Amino acid sequence: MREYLAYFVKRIGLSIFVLLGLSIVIFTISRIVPGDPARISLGANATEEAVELLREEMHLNDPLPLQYVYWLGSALQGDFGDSLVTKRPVATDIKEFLPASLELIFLAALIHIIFGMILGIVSAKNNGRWPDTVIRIFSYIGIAAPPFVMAVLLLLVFGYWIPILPSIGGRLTPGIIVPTVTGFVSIDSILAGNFAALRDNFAHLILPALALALGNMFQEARITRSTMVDNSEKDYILMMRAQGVGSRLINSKYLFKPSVIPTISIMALDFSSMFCNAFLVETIFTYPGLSRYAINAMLRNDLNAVCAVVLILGVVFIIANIVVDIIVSILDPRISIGAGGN
Amino acid sequence: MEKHVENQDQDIVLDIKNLKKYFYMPKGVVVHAVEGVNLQLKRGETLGLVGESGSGKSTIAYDVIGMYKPTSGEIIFNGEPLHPDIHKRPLKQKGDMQIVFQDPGSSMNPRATIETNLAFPIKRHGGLKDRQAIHERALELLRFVGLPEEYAQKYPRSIGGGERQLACIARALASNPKLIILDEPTSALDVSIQAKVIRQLIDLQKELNLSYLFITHDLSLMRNLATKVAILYLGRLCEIAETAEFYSTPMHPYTQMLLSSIPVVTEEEENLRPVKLESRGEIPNPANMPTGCGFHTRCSRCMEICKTQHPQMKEVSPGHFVCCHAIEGKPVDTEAAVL
Amino acid sequence: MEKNGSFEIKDLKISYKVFNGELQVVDGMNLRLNSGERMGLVGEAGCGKTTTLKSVLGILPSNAVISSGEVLFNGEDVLKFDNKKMQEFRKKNCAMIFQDPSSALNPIFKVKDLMMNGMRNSLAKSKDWKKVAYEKAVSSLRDVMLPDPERIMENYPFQLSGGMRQRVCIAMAIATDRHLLLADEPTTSLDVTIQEQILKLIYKLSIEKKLSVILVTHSMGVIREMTDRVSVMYAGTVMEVGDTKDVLESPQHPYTKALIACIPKLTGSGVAEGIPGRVPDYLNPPKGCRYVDRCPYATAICREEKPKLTDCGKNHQIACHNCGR
Amino acid sequence: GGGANVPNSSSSSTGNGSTGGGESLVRMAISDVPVVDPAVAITESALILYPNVYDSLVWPQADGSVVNGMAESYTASEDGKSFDFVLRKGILFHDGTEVLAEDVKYSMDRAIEIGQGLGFLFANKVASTQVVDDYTVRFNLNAPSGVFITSLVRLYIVNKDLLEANYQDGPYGDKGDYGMTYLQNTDAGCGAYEVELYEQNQAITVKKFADYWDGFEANNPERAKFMNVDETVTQVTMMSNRELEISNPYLALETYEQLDAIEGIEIAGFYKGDLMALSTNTKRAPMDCEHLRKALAYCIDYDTLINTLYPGSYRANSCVPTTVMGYDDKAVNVSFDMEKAAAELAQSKYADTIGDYEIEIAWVANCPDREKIALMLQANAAQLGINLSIYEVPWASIVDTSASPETTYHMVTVITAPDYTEAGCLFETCFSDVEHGNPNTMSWAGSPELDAKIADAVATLDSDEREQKYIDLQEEFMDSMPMIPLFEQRFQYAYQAGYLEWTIANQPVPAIMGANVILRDMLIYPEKK
Amino acid sequence: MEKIQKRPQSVRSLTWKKRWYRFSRNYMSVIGLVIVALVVIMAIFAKWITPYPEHAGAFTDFANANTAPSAAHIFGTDNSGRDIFTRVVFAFRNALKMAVIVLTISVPVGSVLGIIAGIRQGTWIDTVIMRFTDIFLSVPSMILALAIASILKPNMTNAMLAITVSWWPWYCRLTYSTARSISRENYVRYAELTGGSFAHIIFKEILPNCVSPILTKMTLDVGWVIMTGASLSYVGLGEQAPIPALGNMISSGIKYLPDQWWNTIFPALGIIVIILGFNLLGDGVSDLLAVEEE
Ligand SMILES: Nc1ncnc2c1ncn2[C@@H]1O[C@H](COP(=O)(O)OP(=O)(O)OP(=O)(O)O)[C@@H](O)[C@H]1O
Ligand SMILES: Nc1ncnc2c1ncn2[C@@H]1O[C@H](COP(=O)(O)OP(=O)(O)OP(=O)(O)O)[C@@H](O)[C@H]1O
Ligand SMILES: [Mg+2]
Ligand SMILES: [Mg+2]
Repeated sequence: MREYLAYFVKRIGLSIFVLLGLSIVIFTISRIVPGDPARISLGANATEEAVELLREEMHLNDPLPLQYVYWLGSALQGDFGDSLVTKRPVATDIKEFLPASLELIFLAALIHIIFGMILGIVSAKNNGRWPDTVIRIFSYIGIAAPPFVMAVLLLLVFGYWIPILPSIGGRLTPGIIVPTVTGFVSIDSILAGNFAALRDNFAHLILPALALALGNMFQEARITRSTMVDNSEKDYILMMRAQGVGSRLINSKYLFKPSVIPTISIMALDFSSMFCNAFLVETIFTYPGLSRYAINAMLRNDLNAVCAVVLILGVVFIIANIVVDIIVSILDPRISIGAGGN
Repeated sequence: MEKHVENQDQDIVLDIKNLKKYFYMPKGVVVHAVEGVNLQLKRGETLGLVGESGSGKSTIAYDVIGMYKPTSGEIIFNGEPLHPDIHKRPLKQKGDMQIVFQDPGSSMNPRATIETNLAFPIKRHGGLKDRQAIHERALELLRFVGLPEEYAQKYPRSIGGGERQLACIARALASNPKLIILDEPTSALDVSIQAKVIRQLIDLQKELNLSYLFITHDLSLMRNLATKVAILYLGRLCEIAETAEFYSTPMHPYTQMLLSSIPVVTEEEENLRPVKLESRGEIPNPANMPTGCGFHTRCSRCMEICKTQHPQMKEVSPGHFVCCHAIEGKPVDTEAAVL
Repeated sequence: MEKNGSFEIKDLKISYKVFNGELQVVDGMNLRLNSGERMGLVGEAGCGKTTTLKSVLGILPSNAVISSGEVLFNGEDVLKFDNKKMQEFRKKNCAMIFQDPSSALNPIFKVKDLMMNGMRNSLAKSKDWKKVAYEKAVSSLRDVMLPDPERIMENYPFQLSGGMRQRVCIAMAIATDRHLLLADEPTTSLDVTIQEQILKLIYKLSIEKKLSVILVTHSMGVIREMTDRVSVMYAGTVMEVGDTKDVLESPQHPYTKALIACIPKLTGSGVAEGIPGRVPDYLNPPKGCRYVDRCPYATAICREEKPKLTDCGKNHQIACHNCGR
Repeated sequence: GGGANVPNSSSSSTGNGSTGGGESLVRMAISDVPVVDPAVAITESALILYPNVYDSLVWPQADGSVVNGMAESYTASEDGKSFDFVLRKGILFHDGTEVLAEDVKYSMDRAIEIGQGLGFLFANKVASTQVVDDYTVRFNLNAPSGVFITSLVRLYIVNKDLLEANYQDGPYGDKGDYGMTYLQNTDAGCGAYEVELYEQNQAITVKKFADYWDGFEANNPERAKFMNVDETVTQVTMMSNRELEISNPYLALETYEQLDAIEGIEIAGFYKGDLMALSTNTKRAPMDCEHLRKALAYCIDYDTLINTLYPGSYRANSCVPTTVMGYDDKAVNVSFDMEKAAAELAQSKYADTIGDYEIEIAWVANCPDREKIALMLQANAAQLGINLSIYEVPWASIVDTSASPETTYHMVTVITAPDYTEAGCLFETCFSDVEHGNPNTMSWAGSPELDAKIADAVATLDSDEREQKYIDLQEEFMDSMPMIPLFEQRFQYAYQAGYLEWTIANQPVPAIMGANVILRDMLIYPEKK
Repeated sequence: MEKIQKRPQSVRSLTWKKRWYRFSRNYMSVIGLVIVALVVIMAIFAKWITPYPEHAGAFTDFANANTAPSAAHIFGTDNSGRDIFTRVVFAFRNALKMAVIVLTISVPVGSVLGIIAGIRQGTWIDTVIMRFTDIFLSVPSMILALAIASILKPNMTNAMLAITVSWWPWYCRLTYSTARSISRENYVRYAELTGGSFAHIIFKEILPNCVSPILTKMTLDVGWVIMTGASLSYVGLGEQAPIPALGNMISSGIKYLPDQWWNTIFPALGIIVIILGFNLLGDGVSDLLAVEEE
């Protein structure tokens, strides 16, 4: 336990350093571009006085390093300034949109992990036979189709041709209202005992989640398959078999566990790639998540929001990485978490 | 004494003086890999360094060659002290001293042909620039170690382990070295191939007047190869003697234990082995050294003093040194010893 | 099942399918072993020792093909066993010690888990099998002279030294009683002192429990100390087989002779030349005797025809056309 | 903060609104969800929302005039510098308090002081606002203005007491944030609808305000939901699933055809004074050459534009929409003629060097048809050796770049719409000499002389005289082509005609933004769904 | 001179023959190679093999807009009457151009930095390089690319710049770990002990051993760069009209779904095919470059 604590402290220390670096990079980029953030923020018709007022407030008349210090200072207090797009504090926006994105991405991750693993196992067990071939062909295509293309195709199929899913856009069908507690509609609707809402929420999530998950899912199936095939001829499996251990026990435990470690250790990367892809997928499905918010912010030069979102995503990924590392270290005793970077 | 040393200087290629090497691990653990070792190697001779796994054999070799910086102690090579930092050693010194590693798999660049692998020391130390000359020198070296010339264009992985080891020896010869450190060069090979490699080494030594620091754990092999044998246990020397003396009258309990454990093929050999000593336990962890004599935990002749005090090196007969409380002899000053 | 524990390999041929053809690795392997006997199997690296042993337990890699031959245990052909019988055979009759201890233990499970589940099937189905298994595991760890077995049970393989890992493997193989032990170079990675301890242990078991052992090794010395009989294998065939003493003292086959000459002796009699050449290319092995390219006595017939194992003394056979010359 | 989006009053409405079935709800796609503060936001979607949740003293009419709204009557002083308005009695804010002259004054002061949003319409004009009595308010202007009354259609009255009770920290001294935080997600108006649920960036739902002073018709929708739905695909899907009643007006022509083909969906077209034009940056080389601008104007195939790309729209020959008072049909006189274009180019000072320049033309993202205009111009201009590069730019970035002549794109496809229905409004917003640009001033054609003339025209009280001055002005400065007017656009909305009656569909509407999406003009028959 | 020139040549070609044999045994890699070869050839000769090369530039023909696939326009025409097949082929060309430029900049930069840090592991050089890399790796590359591209002016050059900035750290990390493990190999130690210079160790000992993972990743990355580029251009941050790019073709085509499906489907298939090709080839490349085993 103490090792874990020490590891946390070390990792968090490093992460803070990395985040500081990231904040400098992103802040600098955002402030050296031409354009007056105050004017951008207030829009075309605002009077000059109003703009000047805001400029003072944003410290735009100070030198850049000082601006950074001010910005960082308030960012640390959770104040990233106001968003141009929504006219609200960016922090409020993030608090609202991040759960939506996370909800979507968690569902996508669930699909990707579970079905990826199942497909991989099925494929490995049928190594060389037709289910394997079918899964592999699908994998090749699935991996090659970018999620936004996948999104368009899913929309075409389930939006027009076989319109079985209720609607696109939003997290719930208009009219269904669930009191906000956690910000995760699914959890909130469970808390409220409103299972109709849960179902509805799921119906809204499933297509974008699929669009996000499919590529990664096939990727995972491929990795799981190949590690399982490789590992099944390792001495340690042969040894088990030679001892007369039942093949079900071997497959489900001694072969499975070492084979999923590679998959799990790239999970943080998968998670981050899903966040990336969510940028377009949320836009296509008009899903009100952080990624869509971010892309709007980016397209509209909403610099406060861009900086904040990039930083927040940085934090999210650092957490994701730490979590994945811990899971891997629990699964794989060879990786001693105390040893840190070495 | 002083004079004596100077006289010998011409002849002594390598002189290791009170060498210590500690590894500082996380959480304050200190591994005493080498703990005050004195060794001397004369020109044209082979010093056999024997010990169990983890006893510090490779560490001594790496200290000499410059891969590790010794914690303390001095290494004199050809009469000049070696700088602990490899980057500060003169190029000539690097060429005069070569190493052959245990693992034939990783000692040559797998992406380059044998010739390309040989080309580097040829260029660097042979001073050759012309491609034709380098090519010819590479072929010459291969012939030298008894490999066919076609091997120059092969990749290391496509030839056998023994041949690869011979190629490594050829590479080591490229800089016309005085000393070759051989870190278990044959322990990964079959006996038949080992025989080939060892034969080649012996022939080369005669031809080129090379000195070998030969590391191994195979005492039978050592018998046929070394001029002098040193036994290492937990980073300390237990016994050093000329080969014949060493095998005819092994003194240290550990040496006896090792010799008695060797499986042998013929009856003659069996008769040469000391009386069967029950081998017990295994080598302790150098990070957690036992007090006193390192061997007392396994020694059948362990006395009280062994548990508290490390014995001093003693000369039992000329050139035969033993480090054991149970053995009588002339104590030797470890700081200035000539072993 | 009749329990005389006899074991025989007859004319076994195994090849590996690789991208550019078939490696005909084991080529007409023959081996006979009586109950309680210790048989040595020596040979250079890559001559098919491991392949032979793996075929007995049915754990060959997927690209291996057994093209002909029989493996008879108690008169039954193991190669024809169905899954269930094979499982039974593995559980009850045959154990194997793998060559490389660092890869034979699943790296992410504790020794405890590996040992107990390894035994699980061979133990009678009882409710407290866990307890029984644990106890058995601890005692067999103690048997292989590992200090503090309870602690080792809680360790992961990577936390043990090579020697300890090898002994864990051995402990797993001997934890439950079986009739046949296939020991594939059980001591190569060990120091001489430890090697001695382990070999003694196997010897003791073989005597006490009437365990038949096939001991694969490179080392003639080990053969001499451990075994009753020895088979000298070269490139997938047995070249010479006989009582250990006989073979070592008066080897008949040119290969055995050369091999023994290569062994450095404690007497200091110098180092031999080594056997010229290499193990043949298994893709296109020589048609006749596989040793032909390295044999100083090779004649025309050696190239043409495979020699058969023929008697050349009491309990002593060699496969050579020049037998007796 | 506005994290939780459950208004206190929603408990009564959630019960009956949980199924989509027979609800009296109008859902409309808009490009983003505005804040509900008329002194802050000025996006198109905001301008759709405001007339529904707020009310104004006067209401715009399709013919360009205004009629009394909240005002019972008004009088102007002789010099045209002071206006007295008498409020109707008994008008209630959504919180049930009565609208008084105080509130009108407060609304005007607030708009000016905040200076964002619609405040600019009044900022330099209104000198002071006086409360004469509870129901009478007086506006004093800096200069006489003939257009002031018309501009009051954009003064949305907010609830003074309510906002004062909700001040938070902010830069406006003792007024704190002036209630801006409060108005982010709720309203303080007295319009026919009140904000019920505000879902950040996603949707805003309004519901009928039962006590609205002007009352409702029987089938006016109970609720309306303005949803942030951009993507065409999504809109089409939702329309065909009857999850959306009204589309946004920026779909591609093909999409309207496709929607029209769906049973029950029809297209409503409006001319609301939206003039599609190419602004030309007259301060940036090489567009600073008048001949080049004219050459480009000759490169445009107007017939194709009107007939093929924007059917239903008509040709505009001026910088003023045809439906606005003061439009001059002869201000611009060009047609598609590559020869004339070549001739103009030959006169340009850049005639020889034009190939070295890259002329940027930006079109507003999410309006796919506008790309075609750019493509057409690009293809034709290429024949003259003029290199046009096309950028798809989000509106916000256009706003951003339009701050200075250096950063403004050479050409931008813009729609200019008046904030009130007179040419003078456009002159003021597009050509008055400002330091800081905005999307209306991307031509950078303003000058002090022009300013003076505009001011003079606008101050003219007599409307006929004013109109003549507008016409003269147009002819004078459109001669140098500071913008290339293309056509007046027919705005098209697909709507669920099967169960939604949009009473003003395809009828003339006031030529200001948002005037066509008035919920009280809609009748919904949920049972027909 | 001549003599030695020739001999290594023949050995090399033999090795390559063997490798090619290994590669061609995997028919998936061969399919990948065929796809990639076709795409590259189409891209290079786009001007000659497309029926309407002028449609890839400033061109409109509104009378022919949105016609379904036919003999004259096998993929149909888009909203401005341009031949979609032509535009897809030119989009391939632009996508490949982008991938090549991005990779030729980011691969050497990232690889060399990674190798230097890997060799000097544990020193301040390692710390500086790898922490700097960590900063870039702390945010997913596409988000970084989007953020940078959105701040800059939207065009191809800036999109490439943005992708490059977010791409090199991956190569840095790749070669770092390879270099770290290789620098413990005996042959590198030998070179060091025998007086090999820093440059010798980087370029002669370590780099050749990183080439295989780098090339494999590069081949795969061509696909991913193209995808990232397409994503950027989908949101309007890449190539600008009228220049065809796969992303902007899809994003403008999506507005015409489902009736004018050809506007979207063909560019979408284009992306899938091109990424598929490079993925398949990438698998083969690692086979092709695997070290010779006995
Ligand atoms: N770089 C290192 N860091 C930490 N400890 C080390 C290092 N190198 C060696 N040691 C430790 O020093 C001791 C001696 O190691 P060394 O490699 O010299 O033994 P050896 O006699 O060569 O053994 P072997 O026969 O297994 O090669 C061992 O306990 C080893 O764990
Ligand atoms: N799965 C496989 N595919 C292809 N060839 C194989 C495979 N396994 C082993 N071989 C080859 O078969 C030959 C015999 O291998 P085997 O492991 O049986 O030899 P061995 O006698 O046990 O050697 P060692 O002493 O090195 O353990 C070797 O040449 C080896 O390369
Ligand atoms: Mg060593
Ligand atoms: Mg083997």
